[in-house]
Amino acid sequence: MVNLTIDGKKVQIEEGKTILQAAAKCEIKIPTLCYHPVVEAYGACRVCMVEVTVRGKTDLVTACNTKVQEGLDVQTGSERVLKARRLNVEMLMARAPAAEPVQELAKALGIEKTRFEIKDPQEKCILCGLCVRACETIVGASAISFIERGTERKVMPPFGEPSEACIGCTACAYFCPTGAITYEDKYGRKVIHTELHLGPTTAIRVPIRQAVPMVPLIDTEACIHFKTGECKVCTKVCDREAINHDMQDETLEVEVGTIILASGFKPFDAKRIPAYGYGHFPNVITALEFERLVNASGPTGGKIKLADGTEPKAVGIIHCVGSRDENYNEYCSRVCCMYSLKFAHLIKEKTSADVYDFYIDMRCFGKGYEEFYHRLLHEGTKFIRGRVSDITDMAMTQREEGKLIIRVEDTLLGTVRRIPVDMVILATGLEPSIDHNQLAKIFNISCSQDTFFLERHPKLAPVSTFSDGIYLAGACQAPRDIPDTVAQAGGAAAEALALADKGTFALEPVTAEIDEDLCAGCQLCVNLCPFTAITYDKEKGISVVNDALCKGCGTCVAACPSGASHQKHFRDSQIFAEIEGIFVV
Amino acid sequence: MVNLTIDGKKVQIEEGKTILQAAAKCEIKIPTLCYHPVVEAYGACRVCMVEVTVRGKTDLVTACNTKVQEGLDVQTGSERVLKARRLNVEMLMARAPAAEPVQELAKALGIEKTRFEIKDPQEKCILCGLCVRACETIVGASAISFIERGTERKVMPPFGEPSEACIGCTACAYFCPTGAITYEDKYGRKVIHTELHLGPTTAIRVPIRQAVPMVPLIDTEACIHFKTGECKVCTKVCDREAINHDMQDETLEVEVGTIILASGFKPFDAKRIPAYGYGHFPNVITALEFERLVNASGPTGGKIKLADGTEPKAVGIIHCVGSRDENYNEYCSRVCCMYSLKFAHLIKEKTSADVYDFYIDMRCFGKGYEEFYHRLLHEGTKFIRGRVSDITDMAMTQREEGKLIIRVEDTLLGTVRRIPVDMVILATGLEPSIDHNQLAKIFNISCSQDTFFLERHPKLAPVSTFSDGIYLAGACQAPRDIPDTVAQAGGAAAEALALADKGTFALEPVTAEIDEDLCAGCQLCVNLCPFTAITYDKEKGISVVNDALCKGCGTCVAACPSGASHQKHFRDSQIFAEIEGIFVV
Amino acid sequence: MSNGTFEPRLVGFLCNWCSYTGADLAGTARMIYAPNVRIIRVMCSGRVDPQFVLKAFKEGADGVLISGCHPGDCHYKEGNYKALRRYKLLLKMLDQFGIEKERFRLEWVSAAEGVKFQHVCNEFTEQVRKLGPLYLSKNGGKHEQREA
Amino acid sequence: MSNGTFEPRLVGFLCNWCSYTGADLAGTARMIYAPNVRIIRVMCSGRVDPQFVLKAFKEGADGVLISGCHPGDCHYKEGNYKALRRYKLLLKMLDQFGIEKERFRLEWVSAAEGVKFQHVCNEFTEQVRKLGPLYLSKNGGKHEQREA
Repeated sequence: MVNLTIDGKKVQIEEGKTILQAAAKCEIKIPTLCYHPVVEAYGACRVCMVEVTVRGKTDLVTACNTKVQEGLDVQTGSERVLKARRLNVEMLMARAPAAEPVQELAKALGIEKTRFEIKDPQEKCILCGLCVRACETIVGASAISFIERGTERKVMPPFGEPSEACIGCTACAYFCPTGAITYEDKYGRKVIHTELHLGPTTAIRVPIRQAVPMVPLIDTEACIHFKTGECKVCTKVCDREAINHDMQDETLEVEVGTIILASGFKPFDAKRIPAYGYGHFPNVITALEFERLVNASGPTGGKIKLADGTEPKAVGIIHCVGSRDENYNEYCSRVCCMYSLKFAHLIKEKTSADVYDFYIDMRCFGKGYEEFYHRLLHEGTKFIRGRVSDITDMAMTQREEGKLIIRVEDTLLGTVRRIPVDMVILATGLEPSIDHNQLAKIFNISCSQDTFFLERHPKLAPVSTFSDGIYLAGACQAPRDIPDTVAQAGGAAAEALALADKGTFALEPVTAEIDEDLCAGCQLCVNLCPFTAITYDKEKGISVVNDALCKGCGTCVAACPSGASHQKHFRDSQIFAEIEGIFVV
Repeated sequence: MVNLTIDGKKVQIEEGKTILQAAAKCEIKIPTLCYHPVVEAYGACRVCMVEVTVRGKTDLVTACNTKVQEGLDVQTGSERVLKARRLNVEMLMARAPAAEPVQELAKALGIEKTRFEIKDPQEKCILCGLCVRACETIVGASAISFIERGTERKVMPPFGEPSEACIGCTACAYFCPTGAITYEDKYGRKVIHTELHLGPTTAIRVPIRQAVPMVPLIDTEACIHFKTGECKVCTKVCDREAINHDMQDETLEVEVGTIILASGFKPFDAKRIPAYGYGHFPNVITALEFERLVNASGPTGGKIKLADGTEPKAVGIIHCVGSRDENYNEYCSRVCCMYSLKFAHLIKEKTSADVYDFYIDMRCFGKGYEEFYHRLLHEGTKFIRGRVSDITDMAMTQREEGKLIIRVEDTLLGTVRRIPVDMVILATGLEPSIDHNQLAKIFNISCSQDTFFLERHPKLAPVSTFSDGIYLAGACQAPRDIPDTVAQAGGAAAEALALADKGTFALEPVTAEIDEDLCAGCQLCVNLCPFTAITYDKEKGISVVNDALCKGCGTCVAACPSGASHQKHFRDSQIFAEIEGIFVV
Repeated sequence: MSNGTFEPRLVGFLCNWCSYTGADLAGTARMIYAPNVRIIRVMCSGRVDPQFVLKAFKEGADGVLISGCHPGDCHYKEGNYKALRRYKLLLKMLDQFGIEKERFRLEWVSAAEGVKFQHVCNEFTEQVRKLGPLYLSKNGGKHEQREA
Repeated sequence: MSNGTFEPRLVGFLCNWCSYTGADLAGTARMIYAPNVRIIRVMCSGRVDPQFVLKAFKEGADGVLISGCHPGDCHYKEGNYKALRRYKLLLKMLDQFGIEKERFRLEWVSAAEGVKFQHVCNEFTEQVRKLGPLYLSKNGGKHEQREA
């Protein structure tokens, strides 16, 4: 530990720390511009200048990158310090007169105007190089650097002349102390929805609020470290040292007696319906994006905002997006009507917007659902029965100017209408989860025509599958809402419990058997069996069936050239008798 | 045992039996009219006349009520027998020329016409009195009897001049051998739906096809025995002697750890909507009645018939009867849309009738439901969106003559329509079961606003109640269809299993306790406690709380005049602190 | 006191099984009602000691609400009847303190009656608002400061 | 033979997991299809011994259908591939017996494909109806009686 004095205060700090860190420890504020705790300090802006005295020698140093020494005496506000700082700030003011942090600093130091020549009154860059160092040492991309020298010296920003090395991480803009670096979409708009992403906002995050276990994960697709090998800023700020970028996915083998599949759903991809303009119009958003927008812990703190940050004056909610539509999914997604009504209610509660709800049939079938619909009818949501044909921004009247126009055949009025709104929410339907078909193959279960998993019997065995011991819970079997899912999943649990409780499991008694006297030992069956249930007994010179492995397909039976292989309950003689039976009239 | 000879055949039969029974035993047919095995024989019609010889003496007797004797020799077809029988039949022909069984008997005996005078060619009654005896001895009502004498003699039928003693059991018509007694509704129509009842048809019956155990029960409301104390015909025909009219309801006490309530629903009473004419128009039937009608094992063998027995040419199905209607039930009954679609499909399949389906919203939310609706659209069912205002038989055009006219505002056409049909099926909604409120009281559970049982939490605990250990399954919690009920009931089973598996049950730790030092022994609390959890300890002179019995209401605490009684976690001091906390701004 | 109107401070003693659940329902159903009633949960309305009511008035309440299960529906068989009896006695007592009977209310609200709870809160708030703040003669210090 | 039209007699060997369930679905969904196909259930289409097919033709079938899971979907991994190989061999063999290849058909019908099963049955029935009754040269006794 090192002992030093700052403005008369005694402070003790570990060796290797800087004067700036020591000052922070005893709550003395030293102004900085180009300092950021995760980037190596460089002393470029020189506003952190302090006067140090050690062993009788006094000097002016930059606090951000000068290490502490035993017995050091630091003055942060001496006349000499202030004079030097004023000079530096005046030079920065000339260089970057539009930089707000410089203006604030000047004001604090009592500087009204700079005595140096101002080249560009719009300039914000103070040439501190923090962005360059961040891009090089943090991001590892080295996409920006200083070019030219002296007064022509400047930073080459990544979007000005796009560099191939730039990964678009926007770290430069994040680190820039004066806001000199900005990023915009290709139309030059600052798009709030895109900016906020209305989804995961950082590469390291807790996946969902209800995550179990409640720990963050690293999104390797988004993480800078996995792109460039650098960054790891997260490890620098985590004082528990809990972050490990070297962890790998593991494959665990777990032996179980029963399996409940609860692989859920994925929302319908609204981009598949080009007429609704999702992805093109920033104010056409999906239900899940609206959920994120309206969430009190979401990016807008629950405020309902348009892409430009203002509050919508009219919102349209379109039901059955991707559902009840032969072009996409014929089935009803069951949950969209009710969540749409919830949205309508939330919009009415949080804004003064007009809400238009476009539906085909209002499917409020559950407990309290109809009552909720009834309440919405009284709240003033405008319900329009009809399927929306398209959404356009081509105004035909002044009232439509700057709006999204929803075109719909109002089946109750019997006329085509154009409804101008500011925001459109697409009530996207439910589809089986992404790896649904692969799961079906792995677990040897069937899918129904709607591509969801097929239950054994819709009424008698709604949570069982044709593979004994494998049960279905939730939306992987069919779309359903939370109350129905919780109840039905309980049913799957009950089935699994009952089987686990029994402990044993009866195999179908349709296994194959080989007649020792007839078997010629050709071993054709051994190669045919997909379950390696047949082995060749060298001593006896015949094939032998392992009853526990045989699943009873009967392929070996059909192939046996000497008729030695039989399938119990599906013997040749039995099937012959069936065939004969058919033709007894 | 008695030995006798009939037409030369030797036969042995128990003493006390009749000649008719002995003849039946050796498969010799003796004609009868007024004989019925369960009614005491009277020999009124005298067509069962036979010639008997015993101990050398020969005589003509009625076989139905003459007992067998040892050594009896019976001739059933001797010339003397035939002659007597012919005479009797000729007299019956004169009395009741319209009676078909008499005509058949005459034909068999070679009689072409009667030589006696025919008084009334329409008469069917042969004055055998079987109805009178049945009404007296079987039914026990004695509502009919012979009046007048000689040729004026007649039976007073129950519906001709209604008797107060008549219980309307129609046994007289059942026993009448010639069909002389008929019964009609008050409009003089023979109403098939009423006749078949489209429901339970006899007082002793297996309640439902899927009954467990699969045994019949006696409907004491309908059983003649429970009205008059007589009948018991069922016991006479049951050779297993399995019927016991004296059985009483028993109250069994069963100790259980968990309870699942599955008290189901009752269908909405369609009579509550007079505008639909249920109960007035015989061809306006409820969904459950249609289910019975269309059931292959039902009264019509699955044929869809009107009250007059003909096939309907047009059928209307009205959704939301008693549902989604502030006058009756505000909630949606969830199942009616789909069963209505099933009905439409069955009618299309079984008849060539036009089917009109009147709906508000088509709620096909479940797996495969939308697809089924889609199929129906292609099958040609005519879907009309609108709530039916009323059903009338007042024709305004010739096309409406003799039809039921459904009046509805077609909301898609925007016009009021009159649709003439032959049959109307009311898709009645679901209401909690009959003793629902009583059950709620017994199990101390709450009902939600729709009067169904209230679950603990709609999403987190959809099958639990506020009373631990009591779970809900099926339609007692909310209307739901079979797949959803089976799945959800599984959830209830899982909860019950989990609790049973744990074996123990944690009581809320909010019991009362009495401070020995403060208790004055006034025993006020002893009388207040609704659970007899407080007893008076005479030795110590204080009240004592039994922790296992105390349910923690705190009534005793609030009442204790000396402040000796406390409730854990709800102590006075704690509540005072809460009150104070409220006013700390 | 917003916009110059007097906002009464009300205390509600709610039984756990009916009224508290009913209030919860009003909340989960996002029904908007006067926020003036501050809720204290008790297991049964029968637990509400007359002292609680007096304490609430003493601490600054302008009104007190007791809410329990409907007669016959008490989770503890008859606690709500006890509450009713105490309520009637208390009304007389409050009169002697000079507290208007409109400031003290007993209501039956079942678990299903979110709407009723909403109405009771709004109505009671309005009723007490009309009466104005409660100034207790002997311990009015706190109250004097609350003039509009 | 109703209305004078020839009603072919068809035998269908259906695998338990896909096609039999698909046929069941067609039934429970009340789809109406030609009742000519009489179904024999086997656990896997791989179980269908060529003898079964020959036996069916010998006994009087006018056509034979084998139906199994779609390739890759076999409950027993690859039984349907075995069925496919045998089907191709059998086609050649039937040709030698003078049996038209249109009388023998292999189809993949999954558990979800009630509609496909309906179509297959209707189509196959129509196809064989056009061909007319099958007269086997050596054992044609039964067949001669079946002329329309």
